[in-house]
Amino acid sequence: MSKRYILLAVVFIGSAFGLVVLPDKHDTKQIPAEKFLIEIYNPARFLSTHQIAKRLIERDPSIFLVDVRTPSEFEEYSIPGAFNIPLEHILDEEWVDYLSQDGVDVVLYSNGNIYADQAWMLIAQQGIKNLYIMKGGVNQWFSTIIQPVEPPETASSEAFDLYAFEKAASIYFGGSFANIESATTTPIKKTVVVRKKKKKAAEGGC
Amino acid sequence: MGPLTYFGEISTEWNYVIAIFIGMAFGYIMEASGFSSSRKLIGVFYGYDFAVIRVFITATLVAIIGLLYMGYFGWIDYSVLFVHPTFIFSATIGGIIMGFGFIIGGFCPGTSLCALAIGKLDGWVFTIALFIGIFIYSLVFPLIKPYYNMGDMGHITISEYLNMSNAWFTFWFAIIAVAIFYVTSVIRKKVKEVRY
Amino acid sequence: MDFWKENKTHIYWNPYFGGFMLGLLLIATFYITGRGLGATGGTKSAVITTVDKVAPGYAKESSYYSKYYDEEKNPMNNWLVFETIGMIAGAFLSGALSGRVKFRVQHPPHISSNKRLIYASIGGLLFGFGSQFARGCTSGAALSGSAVLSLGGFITMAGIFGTAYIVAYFFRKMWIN
Amino acid sequence: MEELKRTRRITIGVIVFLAVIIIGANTIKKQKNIYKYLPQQMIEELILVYQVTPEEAVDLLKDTVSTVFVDLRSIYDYEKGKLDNAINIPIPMLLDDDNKKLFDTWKKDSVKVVFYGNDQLQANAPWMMMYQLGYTNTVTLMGGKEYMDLQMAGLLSENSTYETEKPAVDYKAILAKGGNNSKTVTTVAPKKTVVVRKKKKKAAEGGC
Repeated sequence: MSKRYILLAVVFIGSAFGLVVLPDKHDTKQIPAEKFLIEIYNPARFLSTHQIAKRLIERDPSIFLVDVRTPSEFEEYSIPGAFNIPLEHILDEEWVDYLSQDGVDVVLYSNGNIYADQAWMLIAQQGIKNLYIMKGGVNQWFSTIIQPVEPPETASSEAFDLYAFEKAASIYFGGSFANIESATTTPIKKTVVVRKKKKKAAEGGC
Repeated sequence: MGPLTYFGEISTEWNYVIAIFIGMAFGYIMEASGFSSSRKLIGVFYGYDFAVIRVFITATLVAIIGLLYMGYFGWIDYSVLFVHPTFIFSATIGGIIMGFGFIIGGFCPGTSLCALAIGKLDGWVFTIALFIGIFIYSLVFPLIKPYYNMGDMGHITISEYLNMSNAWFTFWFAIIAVAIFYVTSVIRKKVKEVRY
Repeated sequence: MDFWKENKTHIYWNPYFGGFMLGLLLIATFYITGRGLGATGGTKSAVITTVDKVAPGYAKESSYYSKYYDEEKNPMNNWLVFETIGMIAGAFLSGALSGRVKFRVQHPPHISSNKRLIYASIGGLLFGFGSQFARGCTSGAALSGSAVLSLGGFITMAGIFGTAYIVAYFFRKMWIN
Repeated sequence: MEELKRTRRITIGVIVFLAVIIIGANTIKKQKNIYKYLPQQMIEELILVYQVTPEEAVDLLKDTVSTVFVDLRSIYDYEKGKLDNAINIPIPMLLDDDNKKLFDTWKKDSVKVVFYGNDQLQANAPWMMMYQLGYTNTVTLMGGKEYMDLQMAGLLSENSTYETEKPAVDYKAILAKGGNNSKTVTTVAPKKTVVVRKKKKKAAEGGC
């Protein structure tokens, strides 16, 4: 038998065995921790309630709000146009397409900051871009947009400009400045989630 | 990172050019290995020429090992590679029908095209019959459709099915392959040589 | 050197080398396209096109064709057609370089060429049918499938070779004395 | 029917194949920080206790042996005012070699590490990352430094809360009450949620 056949056999078995002894490799899709730390530190991952309110009023189609609270909380109150994905289901396969959309800013919010931030962490470390947190959450939303507080008279003119915007926004979103009827009849759009069946790969092609 | 077309690094037009080149390489390798000769191909079943099984298993082994290494090195996204779907029933029955076709016809579709290319008339006939076979299949398809979709197991890999890691499966496969190579060389020496 | 030239027509690559090259080609194909090689796919496209030409509208109605007819623009079908064309060209190139191109019927000495052609046509029919049923032939299902460890690929491979080995004895008259 | 008996090609092929594998092995970058918890596992970990309340923190601050407070704010903020015995590690420096050594020793000695920032939010993401990297002895401080200051100074008002995830107000009541002085009638049209499904680049379909 040729020596070369033996070499071939040895190489096959050796390289196959090499695969066995290779150390486990970690998921490369995750952003390396050193790089991710910089993203965490970047305040650009937060959007203020004012920015969001403005874009909602302008009917900006490139914003997609995701409510990570429980469905019951979502039923009770949600920001118009929001879509409910509870935190514990945020990684479910069916939402992948919702959370990573081309050219759409996905904004996560909860009552406060923490749950939204945790949801952000879980998704963003997989390399998904255009993902934001609504800073302050629904609580902040209420205290700025729905029930804005008038700034003290000593406040700067910017503060008053902001207040003017808040008042207008409050009317739009049916807050304390809105008419009673309109507020009570405000239809808050609840997005009905149709669970899409996972598309099966097309039949083989021969 | 591959696969290149999946990540859109190759345009459709180039894809076709590449298709031609890949096809050419495929045809060249098969022809040069002697796959255009039905007598050589069929020798594997009568023990006088084991070229088919050697080429086939070597190619499979090289591809498995190579792809796993490439996946490990991050040159290719192993998870998006197309895994042929498994339909137990149709795969088995289809395999059996093809086994009969192989032993009677002396070719398989790829090799018949090689034979056709170098002017072997049996290759031509086989290929034309192949066309007719596909056509007949389309006629009876409504009748056998339920069987066609029987035993759907999805895009499952054999290592998942056997519940072992890809690496271990490859290792055992490599050992089995080398054993087959050795056994075939022993048989080859014992069987009366056939000239063709 | 003369000896070399004279006998070149019957000299093939070492099978291990051939297998090695085929393996590398498979890797390259997977690297570029994410899927394996194929031989029947292009043939099927040709069948569909022919059927459509001969009997327009039939392909649309037939429950089998309609599946592919809608996807007639599906690049994959085209891809396989191009690949098949390349295969024929490549095989011709190799044959031409070693002087193997010749119109003839290769058959065992004790079998007439007509018989061989009949057998070839039966085999082709079976293969055409079987490859459609199994969703792939030796190259598409067995070779490319097993390259990514597909269970179906291994089953098809075992099916083809196992059956052929089991029934080889009954068909021995066709191939050996 | 003859096969090429010269087998040198095989040797060359095999050597090239091996060379590629070896080169490939060398191209692998060694990951310095490896996530011990992938997102899917982390989501389950979140149910566990990962935060301490300011009341608990007061007790923990006294225990300097088995608890360490890590101030994640900038050096400037830290200099201005810190919790007793807190160590300053600004967020961008968390993964520096020296600091990682610190975390490693704390983990080995099972010292409880309490991350805090100005508020809980500031500490949350860094905490989550450190937890995922395997430092499971870490927690965050609810309310953060701001709440602690108020608590220590006894300036907590009725509205102060560290549980930011609780609804601050009864939304329904507010909305039902509606406006009080508005004259304009507006109708809020529901924004249509259209989910643009990103086209999944599907791996090419197999033929044969």
